[in-house]
Amino acid sequence: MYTEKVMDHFQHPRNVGEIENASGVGTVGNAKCGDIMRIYLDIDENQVIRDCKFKTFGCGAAIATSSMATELVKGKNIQDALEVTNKAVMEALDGLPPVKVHCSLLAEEAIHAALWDYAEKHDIKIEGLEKPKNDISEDEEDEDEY
Amino acid sequence: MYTEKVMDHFQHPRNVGEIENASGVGTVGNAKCGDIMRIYLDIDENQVIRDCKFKTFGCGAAIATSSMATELVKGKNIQDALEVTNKAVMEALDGLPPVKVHCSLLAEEAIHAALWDYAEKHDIKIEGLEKPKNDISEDEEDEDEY
Amino acid sequence: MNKLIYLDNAATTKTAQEVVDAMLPYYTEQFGNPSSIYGIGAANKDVITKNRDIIAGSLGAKTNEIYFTAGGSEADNWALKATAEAYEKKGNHIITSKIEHHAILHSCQYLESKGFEVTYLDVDENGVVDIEELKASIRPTTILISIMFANNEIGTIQPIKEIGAIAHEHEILFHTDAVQAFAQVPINVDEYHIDMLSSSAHKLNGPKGIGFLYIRTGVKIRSFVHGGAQERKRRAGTENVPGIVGYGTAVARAMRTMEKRTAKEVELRDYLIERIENEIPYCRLNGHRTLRLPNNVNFSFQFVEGESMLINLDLKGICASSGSACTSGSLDPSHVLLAIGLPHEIAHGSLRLTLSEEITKEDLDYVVDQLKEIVALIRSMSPLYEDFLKKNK
Amino acid sequence: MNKLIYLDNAATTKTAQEVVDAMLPYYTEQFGNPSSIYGIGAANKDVITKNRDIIAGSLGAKTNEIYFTAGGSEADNWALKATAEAYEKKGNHIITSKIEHHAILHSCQYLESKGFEVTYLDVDENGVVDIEELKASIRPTTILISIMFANNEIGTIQPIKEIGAIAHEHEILFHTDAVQAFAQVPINVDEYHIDMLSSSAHKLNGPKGIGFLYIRTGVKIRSFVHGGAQERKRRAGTENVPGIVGYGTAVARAMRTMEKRTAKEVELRDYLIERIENEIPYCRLNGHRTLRLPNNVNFSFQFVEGESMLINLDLKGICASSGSACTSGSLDPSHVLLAIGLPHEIAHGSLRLTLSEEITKEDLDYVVDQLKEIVALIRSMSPLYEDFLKKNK
Ligand SMILES: Cc1ncc(COP(=O)(O)O)c(C=O)c1O
Ligand SMILES: Cc1ncc(COP(=O)(O)O)c(C=O)c1O
Repeated sequence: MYTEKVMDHFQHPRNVGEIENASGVGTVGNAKCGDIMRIYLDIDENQVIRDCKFKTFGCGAAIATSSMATELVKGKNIQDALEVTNKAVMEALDGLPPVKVHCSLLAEEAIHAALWDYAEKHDIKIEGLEKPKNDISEDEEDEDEY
Repeated sequence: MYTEKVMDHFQHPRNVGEIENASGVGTVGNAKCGDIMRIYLDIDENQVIRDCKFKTFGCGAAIATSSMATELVKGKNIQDALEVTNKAVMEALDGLPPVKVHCSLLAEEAIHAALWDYAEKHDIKIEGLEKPKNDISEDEEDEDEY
Repeated sequence: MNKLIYLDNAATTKTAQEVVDAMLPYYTEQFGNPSSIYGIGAANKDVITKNRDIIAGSLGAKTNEIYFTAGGSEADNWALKATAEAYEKKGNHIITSKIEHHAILHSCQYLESKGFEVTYLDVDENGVVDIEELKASIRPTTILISIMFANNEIGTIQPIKEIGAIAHEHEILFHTDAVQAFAQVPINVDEYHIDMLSSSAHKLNGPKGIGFLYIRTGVKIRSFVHGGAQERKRRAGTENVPGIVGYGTAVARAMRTMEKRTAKEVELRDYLIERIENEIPYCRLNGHRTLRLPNNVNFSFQFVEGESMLINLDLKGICASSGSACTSGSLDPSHVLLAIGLPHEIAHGSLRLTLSEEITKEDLDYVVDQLKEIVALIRSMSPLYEDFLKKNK
Repeated sequence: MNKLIYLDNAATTKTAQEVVDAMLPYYTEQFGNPSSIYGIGAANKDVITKNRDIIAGSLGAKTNEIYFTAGGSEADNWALKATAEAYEKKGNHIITSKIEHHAILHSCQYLESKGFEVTYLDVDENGVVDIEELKASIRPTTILISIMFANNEIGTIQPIKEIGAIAHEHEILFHTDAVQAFAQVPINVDEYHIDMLSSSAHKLNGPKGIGFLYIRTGVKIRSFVHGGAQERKRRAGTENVPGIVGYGTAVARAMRTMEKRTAKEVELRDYLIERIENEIPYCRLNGHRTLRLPNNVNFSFQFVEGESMLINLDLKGICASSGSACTSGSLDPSHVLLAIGLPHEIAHGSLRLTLSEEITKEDLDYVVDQLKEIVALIRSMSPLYEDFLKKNK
């Protein structure tokens, strides 16, 4: 059901771990729905993401999207990192099954949450960043069962 | 679905045909239900059935029961012939499928009808013989479908 | 008798070897549940889609408009009962015909017991539904028209395109029981304005126990079998993977061979009809002479009862049926033959011979020769024939 | 990875070679319609009876009390919906449990939408229905009690004998979904006062797409699929002869091997449970420790999500499931695990391993070794585990 790229990032997740004294940390999702993502950012004085780590409780897609999202934002400045949308993550993974699209939304949201945390801690405002919801609702496509 | 005996009487029916100037003829059943039996009796002066023939429009069981019934009554006196019940015919055929039991009733009835005809023509009364219905209702066992 | 001439392909068909071969791996090797996550399970999801796709393609439908069922009967029940339920706010009237299969008729009777109203259209002496009568029976409350594509007993093909157009024009759902017609005649659900269509695999050299209901996107039909999320949550139950593979394989095969196969069958069919009409007196061809399934021949023989004809044919190695196999538990003559106006006693003497690609002209010659003798033999024992001869002396 | 360790026998089983061999002749040789009159058709009627007989015998039932369906889901739907309809004059109340299969639960929801009232009994932390609660929920209008024999996820076996006795005493019909229990534990319909029982062949090394509903003589349940006169006019559709033969063969086989097979499975099951409990921290056995299907093991692992565990196991050649295969389309954790009181996040981390006669101790040793590593790996990536460790430092 998963693409090769997803399986690669699931089996060999990039950037797993924690960053001590991270510039920003964001945790989104909830255990009730079975997905929690936490992203750590290490941002240098030029607002460039020097390092990025994640911890994720969730399905294969949740782990793969976390891994890919960290890869995509690493090395970017915070403004460019904001452009890493869930669509970008999905495309980089060659797609996700419809029921798993919410995982990519979660990954986008986790980065935003970490950036928000960074902004709050450093008392700056990041253009275009809104306060993240910490609960991502799951827009499951549902058929008309009886 | 049929026993060997039934198949034997179906493939090699005994006593098929007509008897010219028969002592008694009986026709029962109706084409609507798909079964008509006609029995010809040749009865001698001692009230013994000298010969017996049949013609039947009907299923395998109808033909086999006609054949067997004629065999059973041939040579009997009319009183004994009355004792040839549908059960006797069925037993002699080693049984019939439940949906075909009505054929054996038809055979019994056909003999009774021929005897009745004989009695009427000769203006005698046969002990225990009632005027036959000429339509045998079919008591199909029916499940509660709808 | 060693040779067997199987002429009851409308009752069921031999499963093609190619079909069985395709099914086998799914019993003992790739046997996993398609809802599973691991390889031998999840791979079956794609296998199902591939076969669904083959079937959809053969009808001009979309892949996800094909829903697998346990057979034609379930598909018919589903189409009628679940549509009735889903659209009962719109109306309670259904139109069908008098010559439908019992899966339709008995479902209609069930719906009548629930307060629905059903119009059973008459057919003419050839078994064709009257389009004008259909139009006249449409009411504001009509929610469904269900007319079979081709009849299982007499082979008559209905004017489905016109019926579809009428239904479409009146915005009434149109279901067709195509159990006999699918893969015998070309069908396109869009061209014919078909909203739902039933089929059963064992009628086209596929396995028994699997069928499908085509449901056009947008039709708000409910589930009939509730439970797991299979078939896009519309039909619960662990998927019959070998059955689905067999079905897809059978459809691909039937579509591939359709043109050649049916052309040959039509030729043989007409040859058989001609010989019987020429050589056996007091017979009547049932069903339409040309608007007819390529493989269907149905005759009534006066003064002859069907079952004894069938047993005699069986003794000669010929498999045939009298009316529909499904109704042979009953003593009544077929409702289809009565609907085309046959008297009871003639309806009782009907014989259905349904060909397959394996049948040859030589087979049919043998059948006609045997049939002539058998009909003569049965007539010689028939009191009806005796009366007829005496009257006409 | 070449070796495959299949531990998802509750989802479906491999069809036994013996079963496939028994089915094969009925596809291409004795393929006739059982309703036909000629040899290759009519003989199948006896074949069906023979297999019906085998199944009836295994339950202490009469031959004609077994009605074939397309599977467990159809049997469940039939039992509930048709009983509700047939007995609605008597009452409109049904009692079931919160841990039934969706085929039961969704049928109940459907019936609720039609005006029936349904009581869903709670279960205790081991998944056992409370007999006192059952008694207390009986009303004068209660027409049916439907409680599954054994649960498909956690393997808990219900006190069916007591439930049957209570139903019997109150003259309420008793249906049990025995899809998981049949041929795993001895069942006698008279001893247990069972009026209806559902089963599905593919759970016991039979083919997919065939099941049965046992209906005690006298129960006035209507048809669910209307049409032809098959199954004593109670379930229409050309009989799935190969499926029925496969089913009968599978049941004969399962009954023959039951005692030895389940004794071995219980031993292996308990070995597996013990090793997991001893070697993997923060886990919980789901389901009753002894009132449990011989082949079922179900654990929740804290801080672990089920799907990633399954994929990792699959990568090691181990087929397992997390909750029920049928519900894996959903993101919600299993209703069964919630009903036994697990919090959502723990329910998400559940793993079901269901054994078969082919599984060896060596297989399970391999599984535990892999599982230990996988759980450790997933935990090392889990923010929940991180928080837990920090809190407990
Ligand atoms: C307890 C239970 N009931 C019913 C079913 C449905 O059976 P089937 O999928 O064969 O229709 C299953 C299995 O899926 C089950 O485990
Ligand atoms: C026209 C028609 N509809 C429905 C059916 C029912 O199909 P099945 O017996 O496969 O359920 C049949 C055949 O029996 C049929 O000929």
